[in-house]
Amino acid sequence: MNLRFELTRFLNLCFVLSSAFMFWKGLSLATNSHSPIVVVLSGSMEPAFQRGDVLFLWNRNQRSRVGDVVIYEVEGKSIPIVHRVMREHHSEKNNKQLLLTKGDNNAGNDIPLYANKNIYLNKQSDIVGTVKGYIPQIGYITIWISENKYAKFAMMGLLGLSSLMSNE
Amino acid sequence: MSEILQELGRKLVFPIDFRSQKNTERYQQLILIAGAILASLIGFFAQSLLYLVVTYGLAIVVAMVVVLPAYPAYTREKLDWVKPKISM
Amino acid sequence: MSKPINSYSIPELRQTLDESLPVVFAKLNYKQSFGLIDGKLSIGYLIAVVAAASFFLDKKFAYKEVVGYQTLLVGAYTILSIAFWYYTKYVEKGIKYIGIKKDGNRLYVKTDFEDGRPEYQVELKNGKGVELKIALPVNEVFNEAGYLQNNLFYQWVEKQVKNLETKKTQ
Amino acid sequence: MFSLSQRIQTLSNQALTFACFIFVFVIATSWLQLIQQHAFMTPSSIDNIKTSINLRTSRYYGSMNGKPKENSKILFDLNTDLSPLFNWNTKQVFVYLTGEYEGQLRPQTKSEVTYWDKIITKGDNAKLQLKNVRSKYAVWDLEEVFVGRELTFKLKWNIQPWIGPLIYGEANGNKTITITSGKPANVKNEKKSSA
Repeated sequence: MNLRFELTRFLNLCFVLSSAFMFWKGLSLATNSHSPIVVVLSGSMEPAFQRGDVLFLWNRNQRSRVGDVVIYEVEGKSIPIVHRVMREHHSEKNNKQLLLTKGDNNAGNDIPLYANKNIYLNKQSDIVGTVKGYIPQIGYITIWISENKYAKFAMMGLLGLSSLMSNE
Repeated sequence: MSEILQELGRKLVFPIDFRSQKNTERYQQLILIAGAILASLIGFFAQSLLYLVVTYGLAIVVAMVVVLPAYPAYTREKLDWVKPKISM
Repeated sequence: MSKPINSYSIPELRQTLDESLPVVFAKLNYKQSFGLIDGKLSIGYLIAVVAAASFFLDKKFAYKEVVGYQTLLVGAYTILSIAFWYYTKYVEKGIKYIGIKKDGNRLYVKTDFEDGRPEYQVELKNGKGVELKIALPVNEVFNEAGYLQNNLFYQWVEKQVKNLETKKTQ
Repeated sequence: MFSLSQRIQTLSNQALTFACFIFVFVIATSWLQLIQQHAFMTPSSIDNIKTSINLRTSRYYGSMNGKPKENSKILFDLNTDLSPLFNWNTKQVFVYLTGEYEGQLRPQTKSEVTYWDKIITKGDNAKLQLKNVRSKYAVWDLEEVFVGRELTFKLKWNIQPWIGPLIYGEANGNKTITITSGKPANVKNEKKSSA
């Protein structure tokens, strides 16, 4: 009898944690991108995007267009890069598309950033998503948390406490 | 340690009476809706997102002042609770 | 009931009262039927298991390796969540306790609080469809420090159950 | 609402909910303003395009394995007024001049390349009257040879909003031109013929 109350309380805690995660997972499947919402970490796209801005991605498009702002990942580097497509070459026969990107705020193109001495990105394998929507600055919280270890602990503690204390 | 925390937690509750719980929620809703509409109109006609954000921010501050503190007026209605009895 | 609650918090009042219902009705010789709660818990934990599996796959494998499984899991999660919502809304319908007497008579107890009113709204219903709606002001069973006075609550419930019985005979 | 922490929680939840409604209002009205100002039908003219070719051997200019690559640059005139793209939700407009062309050895390969771009952050600066401007980028193709390709130049834009979706569009008026090796004499000839 008491066991059932404990189980109900624990279930509520599970729901709090799982609903957020499953929402994220569902969004990532819908957009076909492994991280459908990203926070801008560098200033290379200023003044369009500043550090802390939140971007919404979409990755179901077959091809990128010139002018699209894309997020790509370079082999061996952990941080994805947000830059604009300045050239595209695609074949009408297959799905292959080569892209050259550049940060609006950078003087030169991205060739020095690409892996394995490549001079192009491959749309199919390198692109995480195309930026479709934008919210300014609210992602700064996550930057602050990830770069400040005390903030990290405080945040975890706060989350834990509030989920334990809420009775609804 | 946990007892001190619990004691601290009890001090920080700032409860308000039942009627005020309902009322403050209503005030909060009214202030925020009015603030949101006003902010949208001011922002649109001034064509300025800054004005919009400032107006809505002010509405939130007003809502905080009205709703958050446990003013004496919000704690006036005390219920007559049963007298404690020694229970096993 | 060792822990005091905030006597001005409706969620805490609700939880304390709901959780003491089985104790009170056990004293009145009712045996609790766990069917509804168990149904709800099993759907709930199925949801939790699905979410945990998805989380585990996400941590262990790269996104592209497990897209298929993740789609299945997210689909299952969505369907189960809808089932859970349907269950609480149309099957459980706010019933907090089901008791069976030795003679096989059933008793359903629904409880609720209205916004901003310190009254425990109780709806009793027996197997023959006789209903009784009553409200219990919480200050009659809680003391200022936030302890539930079990004996007072028991007396009140006992009286209401008797009323229900007499209503039936009318 | 009984405790301070709960009041803070409901207040911030509700403030956020109404903020979302405000965002929708901002996005919708700014979109309507774009349509009302005919932003998607902005006229533009790209004239007087002169092309030139350089051979480069650096990886950063498209050269692979030390083989020289033809890099193309242009000079051009541009006239357009992009002020209809500016409203209260426009943070910046990114204008870019692109050339579209087909492959020579592999005609099924389509390409689009940027020659020039500009960031405009104020509506007052949105009227562009450029004369004899040099392209910002040296452009190479996948193939070795660029000379002789037929390029269609288009002026495109992207609105970066303060909040909401990124909006893309294209100005009316494009120009098709064939890339020449761009010796000075050639340029002179073109000038004569166009005069």
